[in-house]
Amino acid sequence: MSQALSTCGLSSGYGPLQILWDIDFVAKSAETLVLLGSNGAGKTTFLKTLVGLIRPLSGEITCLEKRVETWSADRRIRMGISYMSELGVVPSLSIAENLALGGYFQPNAARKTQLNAMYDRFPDLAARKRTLAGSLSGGQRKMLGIAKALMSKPAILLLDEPSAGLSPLYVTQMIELLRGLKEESVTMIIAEQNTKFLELADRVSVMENGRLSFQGNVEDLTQDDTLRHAYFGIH
Amino acid sequence: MTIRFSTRSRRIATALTLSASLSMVGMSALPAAAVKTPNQLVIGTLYASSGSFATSSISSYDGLKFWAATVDRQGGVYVKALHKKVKIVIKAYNDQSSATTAATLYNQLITMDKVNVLVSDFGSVLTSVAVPIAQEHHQLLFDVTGTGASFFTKSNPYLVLTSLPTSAIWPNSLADYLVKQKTKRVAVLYDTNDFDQSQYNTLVSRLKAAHITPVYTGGVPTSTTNYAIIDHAIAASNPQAVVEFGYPNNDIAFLQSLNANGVHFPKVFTIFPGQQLQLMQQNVGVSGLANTLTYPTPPLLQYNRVNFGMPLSAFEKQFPSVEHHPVDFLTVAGYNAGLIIQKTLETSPTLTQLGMRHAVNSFSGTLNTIDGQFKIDSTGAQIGERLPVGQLIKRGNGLAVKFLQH
Amino acid sequence: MVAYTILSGLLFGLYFSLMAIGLNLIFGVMRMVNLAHGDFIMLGAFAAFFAYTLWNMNPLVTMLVVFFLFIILGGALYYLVVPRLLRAHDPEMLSLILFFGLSQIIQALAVIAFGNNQRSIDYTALGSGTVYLFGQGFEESWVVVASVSLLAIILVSIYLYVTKLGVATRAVMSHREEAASAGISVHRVSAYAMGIGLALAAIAGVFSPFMIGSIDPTMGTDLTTTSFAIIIIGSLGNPIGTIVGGMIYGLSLMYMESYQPSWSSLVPYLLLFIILLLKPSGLLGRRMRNA
Amino acid sequence: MRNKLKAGSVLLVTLLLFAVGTHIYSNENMWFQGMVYLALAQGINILYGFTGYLPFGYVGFFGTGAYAASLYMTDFHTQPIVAILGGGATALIVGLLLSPLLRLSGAYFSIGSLAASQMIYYTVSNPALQAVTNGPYGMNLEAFYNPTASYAVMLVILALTLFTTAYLRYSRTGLALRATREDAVSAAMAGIPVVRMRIMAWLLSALIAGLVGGTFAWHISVFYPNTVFDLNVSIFAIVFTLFGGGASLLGPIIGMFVLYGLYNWIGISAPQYFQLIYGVLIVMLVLFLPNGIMSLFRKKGYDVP
Repeated sequence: MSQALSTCGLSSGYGPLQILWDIDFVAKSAETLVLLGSNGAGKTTFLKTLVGLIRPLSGEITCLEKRVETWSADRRIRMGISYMSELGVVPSLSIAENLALGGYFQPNAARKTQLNAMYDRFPDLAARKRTLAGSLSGGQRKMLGIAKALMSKPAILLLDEPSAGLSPLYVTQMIELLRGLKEESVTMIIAEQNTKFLELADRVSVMENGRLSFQGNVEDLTQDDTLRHAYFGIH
Repeated sequence: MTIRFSTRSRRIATALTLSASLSMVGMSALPAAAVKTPNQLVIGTLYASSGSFATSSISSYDGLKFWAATVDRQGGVYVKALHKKVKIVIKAYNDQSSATTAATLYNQLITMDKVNVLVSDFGSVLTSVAVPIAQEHHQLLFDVTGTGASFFTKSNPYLVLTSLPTSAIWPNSLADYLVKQKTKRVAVLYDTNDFDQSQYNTLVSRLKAAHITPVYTGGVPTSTTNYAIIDHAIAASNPQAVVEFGYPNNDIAFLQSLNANGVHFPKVFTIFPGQQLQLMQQNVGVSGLANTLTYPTPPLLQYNRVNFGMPLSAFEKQFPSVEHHPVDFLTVAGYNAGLIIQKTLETSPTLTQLGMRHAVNSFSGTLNTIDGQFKIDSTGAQIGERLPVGQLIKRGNGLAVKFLQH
Repeated sequence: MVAYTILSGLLFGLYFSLMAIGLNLIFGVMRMVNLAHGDFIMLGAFAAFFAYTLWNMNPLVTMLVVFFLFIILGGALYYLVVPRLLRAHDPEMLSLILFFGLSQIIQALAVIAFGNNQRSIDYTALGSGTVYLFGQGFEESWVVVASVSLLAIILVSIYLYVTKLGVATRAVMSHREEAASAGISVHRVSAYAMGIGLALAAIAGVFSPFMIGSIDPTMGTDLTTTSFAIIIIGSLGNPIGTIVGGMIYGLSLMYMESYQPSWSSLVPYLLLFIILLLKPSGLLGRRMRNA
Repeated sequence: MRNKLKAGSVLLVTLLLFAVGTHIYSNENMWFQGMVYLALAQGINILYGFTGYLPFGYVGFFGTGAYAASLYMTDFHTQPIVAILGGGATALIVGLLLSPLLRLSGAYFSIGSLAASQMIYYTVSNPALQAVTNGPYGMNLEAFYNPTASYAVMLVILALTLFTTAYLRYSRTGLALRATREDAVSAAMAGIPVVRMRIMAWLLSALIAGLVGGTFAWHISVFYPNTVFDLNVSIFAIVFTLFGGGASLLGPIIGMFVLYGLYNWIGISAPQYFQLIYGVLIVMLVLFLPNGIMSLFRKKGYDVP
């Protein structure tokens, strides 16, 4: 399996404030990788650095066999990365406009096809095209966020806490939805605190205090005492 | 008691004193503290190159400069106190139409430059701050056009108004004219500033004395630039004559809006076509000004019995080539201020400020310049000039004035 | 008189909306407080003046030229100062000061270049007739300007609500970060917004000699505050709210000028103050108050 | 202790300079206005430097103080010093009435305070109120004119203002204020009464402007509404503070001396370029030194008073 996305010695942060130290990370093509970490561990900063919203302080990012750390976000998105932030949508735009924004770099015809595909996939959204994203419920908003992220037909999808603020029922739905995507062989990097998502994972990485403390299989993780203690509460 | 400073605080203190004295020295270095040799006399004044008074201020400043250039070409002014001719040097600062800045600069002229003669900037606002400062420093202030009535008090001998009567007496002729014409329905619009309001008060009280009650009166802010709505409000009162007291910008905007919105009044009076015809013509156009009533002043008004300085015809010929500025009333006023100063220096046996003030008293009433008779009352206010009423008449491509009431 | 007041209030309301809409666009997109807004209006006014006096150019033509010139100028200005400003601790506050400095520079250069004199354009340049609306006669130029203003506002709405770039612009207004996450180049969108914002100010300037009166290099300061009053009455950051602000401002100003002229200068500030205190986000806006 | 000594020496040197200044350079008015701007800049400093609220309409308090003090003198024949205290008190009351403005944030507050000052201006200068304020026709205090006494009073007010800033710079109150500026929520969590502190800073700065305005009116003695409500007064004070750097005692002092010095220097020698140079200076400052000159020293580790 080839590498979809990898970093080497990546350090990043906001201005003078360094958040990430020396990250070596690999996500292979078509694999689903869950990035576990508590609040403030640096997951969001890591995803933002990958997609190009934050310039790294040092280190390399390789994406689909190209060195991209100096590229702007839109160039990376055009080439096939897509990112769903924790908020996921632009609140004061309608559903239709949010989706249009997701497919911003697609040619008009392709965007239309993709839009219809999304409405087919999410009939709830199709029924309320003109509704403002800000007035949707948390679960619907996440659906829209994923639909928006898929509008650019990404090869790699970065998801920042898809379960945040969702009720357990919606979390299950979300996992099912992502499982569907997994079957379509989209490479996914899911940053999460909720260990339920591990059932999707081909591999798992753990981030603590701005460093990767673990990378490997789910089984290895559950055998690691300290990590098991931290994430599963099992003694 | 001794205070011991730490090294650092001492350093800071030194830096502070240094920067302070540097900035202040910077100020003093520049004006070079008016070199006063017996061979020249320094006249200090202010002008405004920007802001709301700039247009008028530059005109009157150019008039004063023209006077200085003229006398200097003839070897200077004869100063009686020195028994010889002395060249005139003008020391001028830019107050940018700010009264606060002007206060500092008047102070600079008096205390640092120690000018021999102090001349104020144009208009009441920029003159107002000079009056107390001049009085405090016992410096005679030659006020060119600051006609605010409150400046002139018996207790202050350090003030002389060189042109224009105080604004409160300007509308006398206008009131006479309206009464004589039996104009029963008069509308009066004025801007709420000293200059215009005092005229409004005079006009209305004179009209009322003749049993004419204005059918419309209104005060608008001096910053008003759009008179369309007000025109309609005035039109609703159906007046025979409309009087608008404003500053030049107000008169321009008022006349423009009359032309533009098709409201027509039988008679319209505004102040500034008579003082700054060129400016008005540029902005309102000849046809827009035709038939307007105004107070004609030089150069529209020619005084014949000139016994001091240039008559109008010579001034009109020479001024534009020296100052590259068209002749308007304020250039005449600036020139006239120079003439009054010249006469003062020629008359006064001493160069003390009060001595000069006495000299002014001595020739008050005898001097006839391009700007008419120079006569002041005991407070220093001008009473010699009286503004007539005239009407602008289209003649060829330009405008001429027809005198209606003296 | 009442009908005349209301109708002229509406005509001026449209013009005032045009005057302020650019300021709101810029604030909405990049949270920059453009205190030099009025000075760009002044530049537009002088462009109209010189184009008319030198080449007898119709102000409507000048408007088109000025529009494109200022889009370029605005874009350039954006890249020159804004990205740097955005990196600072408190960009919104600093922008207020920066644009104040810019306003001083523009005024100073304008005084040096154009002189201090008040100028005005022959009022017939936009039509000399009288137009009758509901039995009331209005200057033709007012009606022309109001119509052009309306057209310009409609075009701005189409831009914002129909075009792709417009959707991106609104995304940036609504949520910068989220727009960037979708790969929108925030800088590019903002540079356009700055360009269009200044261009709208400048075309409002082209018409100012017909609506506001004579022009001079320092006229901008008052126009900036007036524009602020209008967009805050409408709602800051919502360009379409500007229309509501413009109308309310136009009507109240004309009402005061007709019936209480000496208090008319107080109108914009009073409206601004009341709205700020009662509903800081403007009549149409949401959330803007400090905790 | 060293802090107090440093602040004390800065205070002393500044006041001494103004006390003897007229003997060095006899344009007394220049020194007087230097004091006016310095006191106003410190007033802005108290509000902006310590709380982050930038009052564009600060001149409203200055004008209020000027008018109130003048009216006490002319209408009630009060002693000038009492009238000036009255002017300060009136500005304080106006500040209290306007305190709801503090609910606004950032630019909204600045513009709101600007609107408030313009409202006061257009009300005071309205011809309809001629009987009360003499409308647009200004005030005349010639009967009270006394440049020497007003200079001395101004010096005292300046001393009090500088002392207050120095106190805020080193006291716990000042620290609390600065904390609210950096992060109001955390400050509130730490038990600081955020709203009350802000209102206190606001009122203090209003009081200072009112006292300064009253003294200015007495000193200049003849003025029109647009002289004491001139927006440039706010602008100058703000720029002086920003240039030096807020939340310090020395910042506005340096700002005033350098910039007001420059103002007079350019104003006298090359006035046509004055506005241009000032504008360029402001733009450069914001872009390259947004925290003022003092931040340069702070970066190097000096503790600037």
